[in-house]
Amino acid sequence: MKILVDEKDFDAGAEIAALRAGNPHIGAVASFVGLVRDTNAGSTVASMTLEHYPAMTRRALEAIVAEAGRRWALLDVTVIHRVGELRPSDQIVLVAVASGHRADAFAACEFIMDYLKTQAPFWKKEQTPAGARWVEQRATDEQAAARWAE
Amino acid sequence: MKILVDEKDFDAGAEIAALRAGNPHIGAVASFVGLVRDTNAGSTVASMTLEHYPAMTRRALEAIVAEAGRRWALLDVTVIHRVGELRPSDQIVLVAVASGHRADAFAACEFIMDYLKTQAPFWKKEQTPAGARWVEQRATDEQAAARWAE
Amino acid sequence: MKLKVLYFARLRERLGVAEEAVELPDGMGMVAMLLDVLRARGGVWAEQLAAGKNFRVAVNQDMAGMEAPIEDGDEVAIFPPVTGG
Amino acid sequence: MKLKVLYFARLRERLGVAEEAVELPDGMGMVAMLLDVLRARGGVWAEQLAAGKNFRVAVNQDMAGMEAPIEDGDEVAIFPPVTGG
Repeated sequence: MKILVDEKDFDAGAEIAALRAGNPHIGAVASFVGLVRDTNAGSTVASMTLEHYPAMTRRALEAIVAEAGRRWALLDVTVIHRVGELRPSDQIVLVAVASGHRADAFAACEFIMDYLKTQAPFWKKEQTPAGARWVEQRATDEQAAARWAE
Repeated sequence: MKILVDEKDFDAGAEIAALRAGNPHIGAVASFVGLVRDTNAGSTVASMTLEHYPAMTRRALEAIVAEAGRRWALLDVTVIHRVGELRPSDQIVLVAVASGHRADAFAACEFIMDYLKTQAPFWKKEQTPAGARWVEQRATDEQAAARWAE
Repeated sequence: MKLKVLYFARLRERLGVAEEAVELPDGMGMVAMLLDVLRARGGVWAEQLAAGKNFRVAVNQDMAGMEAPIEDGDEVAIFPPVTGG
Repeated sequence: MKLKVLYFARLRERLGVAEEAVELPDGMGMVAMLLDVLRARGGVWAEQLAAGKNFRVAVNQDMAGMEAPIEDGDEVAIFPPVTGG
């Protein structure tokens, strides 16, 4: 398991390659990359600052990955989340999940993203032509996480 | 859209990077890499040969991607499938889907894999200690595809 | 009418042929009828293409059912359930 | 008892403080009671932490509900719904 919170950009391809290297039981790697879009909620976005709660962030991500590991048969997981100032097309987050079979890999990858969106202490502030604004959590994010309730 | 059927290996990271390059509306890239496992159905697998139906393969993949594009809001899709002889840990398939939002990207990526598994004309023959054998389609693959019936 | 018939994977090996030209009487315009003609060869053909066997058919590179129409010059492929990905 | 209280994102900006030490009478052992003390400051505190407002609380870096226990020395964070990913 690799969990990293960093201002620096990441190489998604290298991370996926590292995740699957050396374990010939891996048959499936599902991954997700979240990117800064140039528009949000009807405004153009010039840049975005990601704030987090450093003492909690890693702990929250570890708990989410551990819960995914209880629910599905996983072989390895990488989660990288950036903080600081980002611009459109910049990478924000990578979640990559290795498993024997694709159903487990897909489900766990989407689960981790949905929980990260509602449980991990990150906040986005966007710079728009009308000034800076904090991004509001979307109702669909709460609903997406609620789908996984046991 | 990029669809490729090839004996050569692919660079998943470079493909994902190319997919998302140059379109700042992309907020989400979901991807899947399928790999040769060193065991299947209780036997070790030394190598595997992927046969296909060349005149149909590309057409079938294009139809699956087009159907995904009708169902979800997608910005770009890459599908690469290898043929020929592969060994454990080799990459077999890449499906990468770019969208504005993650729900569309995840759903379309999993849909394309599920349909590919039941609709695209590829067949695997494994070399095991007991000799060569054709891989049988798993009932779970038919069930996975049936989930998406409209 | 004349059809190009292709076989793949396990079926190609069992039947011992990858591709052949099959001549059907005019008017036989359905996949099911081509299969009847092939089964009538007996032996491995009757066995591998028996109605209960799990195989798939494509007409002109599109998956097709037993009732799909076939015409002179069509390419019909017969193969086991696919196992790519 | 003494708590370390942290504020993040929009709440940090509105309240004008990122971190403070809050002294509570002994025996006040629930998140809800800390919030009552903060609201009693009035003004922006009463407004931003009103019961109907959408905020989250973590105790010692774990998400916590209003009834979660708090003890001397705990780190309590109050923040808007998260928006990472």
